Amino acid sequence: MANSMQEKSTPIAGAALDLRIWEWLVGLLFIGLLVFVTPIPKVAAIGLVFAAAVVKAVLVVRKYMHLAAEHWLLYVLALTPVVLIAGMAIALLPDIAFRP
Amino acid sequence: MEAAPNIEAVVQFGDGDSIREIPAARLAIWLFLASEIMVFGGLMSCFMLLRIAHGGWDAEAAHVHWRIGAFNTLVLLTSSLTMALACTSAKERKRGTARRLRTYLGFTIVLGLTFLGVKACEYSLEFAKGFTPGAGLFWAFYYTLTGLHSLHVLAGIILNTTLWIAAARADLVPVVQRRIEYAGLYWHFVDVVWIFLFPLVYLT
Amino acid sequence: MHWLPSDVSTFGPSVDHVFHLILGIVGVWFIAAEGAIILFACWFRRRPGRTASYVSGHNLRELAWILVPALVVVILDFSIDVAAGHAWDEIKLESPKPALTVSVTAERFAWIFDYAGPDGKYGTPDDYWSMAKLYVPVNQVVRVEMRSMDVIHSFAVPNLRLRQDVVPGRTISAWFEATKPGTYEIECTELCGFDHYRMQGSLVVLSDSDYARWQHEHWSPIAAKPSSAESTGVRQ
Amino acid sequence: MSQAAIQRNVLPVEHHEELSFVGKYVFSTDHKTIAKQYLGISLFMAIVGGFTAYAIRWQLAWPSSAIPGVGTITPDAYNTLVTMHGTIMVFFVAMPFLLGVFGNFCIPLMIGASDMAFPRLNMLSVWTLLLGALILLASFFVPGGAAAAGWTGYAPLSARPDLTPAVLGQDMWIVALALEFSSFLMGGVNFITTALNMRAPGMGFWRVPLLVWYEVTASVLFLLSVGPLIGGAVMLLLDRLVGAGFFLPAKGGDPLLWEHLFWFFGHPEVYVVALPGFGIMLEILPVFSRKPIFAYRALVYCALTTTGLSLIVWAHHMFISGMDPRLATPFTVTTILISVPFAVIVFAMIATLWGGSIKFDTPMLFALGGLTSFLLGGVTGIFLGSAATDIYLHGTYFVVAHFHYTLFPVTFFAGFAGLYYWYPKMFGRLMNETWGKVHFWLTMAAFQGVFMPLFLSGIAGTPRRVFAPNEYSLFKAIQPLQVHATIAAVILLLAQLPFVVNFFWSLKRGTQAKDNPWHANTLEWSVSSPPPHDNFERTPRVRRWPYEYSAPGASLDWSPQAERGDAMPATGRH
Repeated sequence: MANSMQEKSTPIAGAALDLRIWEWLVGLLFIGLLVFVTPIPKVAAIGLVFAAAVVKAVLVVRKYMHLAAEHWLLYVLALTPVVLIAGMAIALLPDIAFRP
Repeated sequence: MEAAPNIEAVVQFGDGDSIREIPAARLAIWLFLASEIMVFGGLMSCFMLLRIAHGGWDAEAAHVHWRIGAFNTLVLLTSSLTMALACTSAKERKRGTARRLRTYLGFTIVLGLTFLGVKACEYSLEFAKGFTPGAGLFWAFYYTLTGLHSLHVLAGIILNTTLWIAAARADLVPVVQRRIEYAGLYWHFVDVVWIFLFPLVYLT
Repeated sequence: MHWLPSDVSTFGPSVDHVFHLILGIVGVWFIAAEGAIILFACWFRRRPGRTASYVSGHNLRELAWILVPALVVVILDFSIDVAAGHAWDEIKLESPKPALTVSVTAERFAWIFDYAGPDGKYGTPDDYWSMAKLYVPVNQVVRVEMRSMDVIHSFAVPNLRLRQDVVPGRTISAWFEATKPGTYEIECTELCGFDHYRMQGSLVVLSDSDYARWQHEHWSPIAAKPSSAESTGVRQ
Repeated sequence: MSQAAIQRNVLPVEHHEELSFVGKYVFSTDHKTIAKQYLGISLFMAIVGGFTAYAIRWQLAWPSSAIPGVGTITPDAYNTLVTMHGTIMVFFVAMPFLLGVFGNFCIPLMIGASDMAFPRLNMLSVWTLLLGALILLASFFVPGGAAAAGWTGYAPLSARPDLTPAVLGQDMWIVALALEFSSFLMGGVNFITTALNMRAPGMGFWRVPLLVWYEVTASVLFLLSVGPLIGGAVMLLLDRLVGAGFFLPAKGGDPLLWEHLFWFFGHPEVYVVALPGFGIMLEILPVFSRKPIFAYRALVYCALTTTGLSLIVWAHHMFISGMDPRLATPFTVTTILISVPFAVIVFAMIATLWGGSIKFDTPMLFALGGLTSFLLGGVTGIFLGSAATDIYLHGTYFVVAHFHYTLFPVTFFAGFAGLYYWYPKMFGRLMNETWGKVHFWLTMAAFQGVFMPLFLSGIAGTPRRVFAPNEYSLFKAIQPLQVHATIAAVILLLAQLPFVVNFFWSLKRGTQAKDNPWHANTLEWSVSSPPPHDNFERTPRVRRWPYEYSAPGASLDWSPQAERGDAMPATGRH
């Protein structure tokens, strides 16, 4: 049911779509590696590498795990923990990361 | 909010809440994955926080084999592709579906095993250099994070293998077609975890 | 209130004030709620020939019966937050300039207090250290810099309304100003193992003259020779 | 779901009697049997936990004397006792009792489902819990004894094998907790999926009984909060086994990290236990006051608000832990804000009594006892939630009294209320009323007698987890408070004997229960007592909300959810 909706919404679908997504993933992987090997400021490098990682994750989750075609509740289920973890990490910054 | 209930309408249209239309197993898997995100997310945040506290651990991080890690990432991404192809073929209702499904699942299993094999070699290389889990916080985190992830990969391989065996029996193919979606969700999640672990451990 | 131990610190009153503020607020609510439950239980007990009334609390008029009290609760909550916030800042955030700084080392199962001695420098021969007894002058701001050698301990002086965990790997400081000479109990209030309950010390608050005498008797008179190695005062 | 179907196909109802004892009671996938298995585990662990409580109390009252039935104990043994008492009571009594028993038994019945969504997963949960419980109990008998680092397991005390005698015991403690967590993760997934997915036709969200709402929100909360601690447990175990050093400053680790991970779960855990307890009380109050629950929807929103808020208050356990003092006030605000949803819940319960026709059967007595006792636990939380007073009260008996006044009422008062209330549905017979009332009044009186004195001794400053409070000059004078608490504690434990006798006696001799002995509306009362294997002969059609009592124009003063009837229009919006 999920996939049928997807087929309507996107021009390519099924195996072709899976393949296209994979091409993107590999491309992003190599972009990340490229950023890693090129001598640019560490902060910028980390930022770019993780940006690529986030895009990869979003692609996998939305297409391979077809969250793109799912009920809003599953979005909530997937995002709530991410938000919580981010909040916890931020709350812990002063104690653990920048401890006296 | 529910409108004034005309009982029969309610009975027919499931009270207008669409949530019960989500297949129970899919809902359960996503709930399970949510808790998994908290586990891995928690560990990763601990790693990042202590890493900041210790000024980056660049010296230690220089010792991990990022090329091997990159190769493993490629392996896992590809296994995600074969898994996705297996799920896609499971949805189509034409001849040879079962065969294609088994082929793709087989590839996924082999790629998963490759990942574990490569990881094992990597571990042995690091052990050889004396970088054991007790050799400092960075290595403790390295082994905890990648080890826990590898255990998840192993679980995924076992799950996929049971489906692969079941798919050989014509009478079980429908069951496999139904259940492979859930195995796929789990496998892709394990892939997503690695997508973040790789830069976190190898590229920073 | 007499059930709290006597208070001998400058910030004690603010803690006690918050305590009594909360006691007053929640006391009233507690008695009101319990009273309501008991009264209703008696009034509306089952009696022959009387049926219950149908009140579902679905229109705002009925809901008001619980929403208005809830709103009052919110307001009172914030009043507590403000009072508590002020007291907290006074005790834990705004530490005044100390007249005396003592380095406290918590070690299973003992408190060790290091004084820098006459020269005011640690790691010099004239350092003075005392086991389990913390001598301080009255009406002087004392700063304690606390370290732990092993596990988490907690430096607690009920009479000072002061408590601070001592975490290994960190130097955590606290301050207090004792207002009354006397000897007060120091406890460890974080489970630290076998003899946790015996990990006690005493805070000896001395009048200025007594403190001077104590200093004269115990602090070694030899002049501080400048030492290059300024240790942090941690006992190894 | 599919397993359930298969299950039904291979074991038609009439074959159940022929099933072997093992097949029927041991490896059962029936949620009702599994609920009874949880009941067995939790009550047995409650006996163990109660015994530790007895030993602790005796030691505190008469530190120099030998404990009858135990003998003289070392300070290490005392630390073991307090550690295991906390661990057992929170993780192996409160959770299985409130979630395992009532969640399993009530959720499918109340929403009109034939079983849980995943019966086999359900069976796996209970067996995982049992394994954890056995490992925890076994740790008492390994060399070095059981864990002795406090139920909070603060590092480094828990992270270094050389600091407590419990070397293997502490490892087993971690493993047992890991198993308990995974058990309730599986259970929680099952609860949530079942409640969202398997509601009978007509059972819209606004017709779901509050107990189901509260069990599900509790499960969601557990699911969202326990993850980091599972990671933390792995780290702690590695600290102990390979000296990884995550929490050891000597190796660059940080003890505060464990405290944060523990309390990020530890505080929500309180609500994971409290919400189901309140759910039970909220089910029982309307039935015995023959009135609709007051402000049903508000109560649902309160559960959701509490769930959300409880995830951002954890650091109030750490005000004086050495964490950044600037964090204290924000966490004070969020903490004290939780009093609002709980105040609304309490007000709604009180409002439900107003204008009712209240019958004081044992379940109602326990529900009211739970409410009145919890109130004190709730309000004393404000003292500890506000950073300034926490400086003074933290780590004293005030804390002990406070959390016993919150957890005991929701676990035992609400739990017993639920047990007396659903016992006829579980076992087909009613428990004896007279002995039930005796049980209640003794428990009520003794409970207050134990923990009231501890509030006073806490306000006086007595530190908790001390082997001998009379060793402190400051507290010698108030030692009588400890003695008082101990005498009351012994009475409290003895007061449970009437219950135990009543429970087993009623199994065989209790009066046969009709389908709906309390004249309640929820679906479980529309089937036989005990219900058949698949609960409902035919899927019920739900026609109204669960709290339609004394509806104007109705012929009876209750209107079961699935019954056609006159009371419908009165509550059109339900």
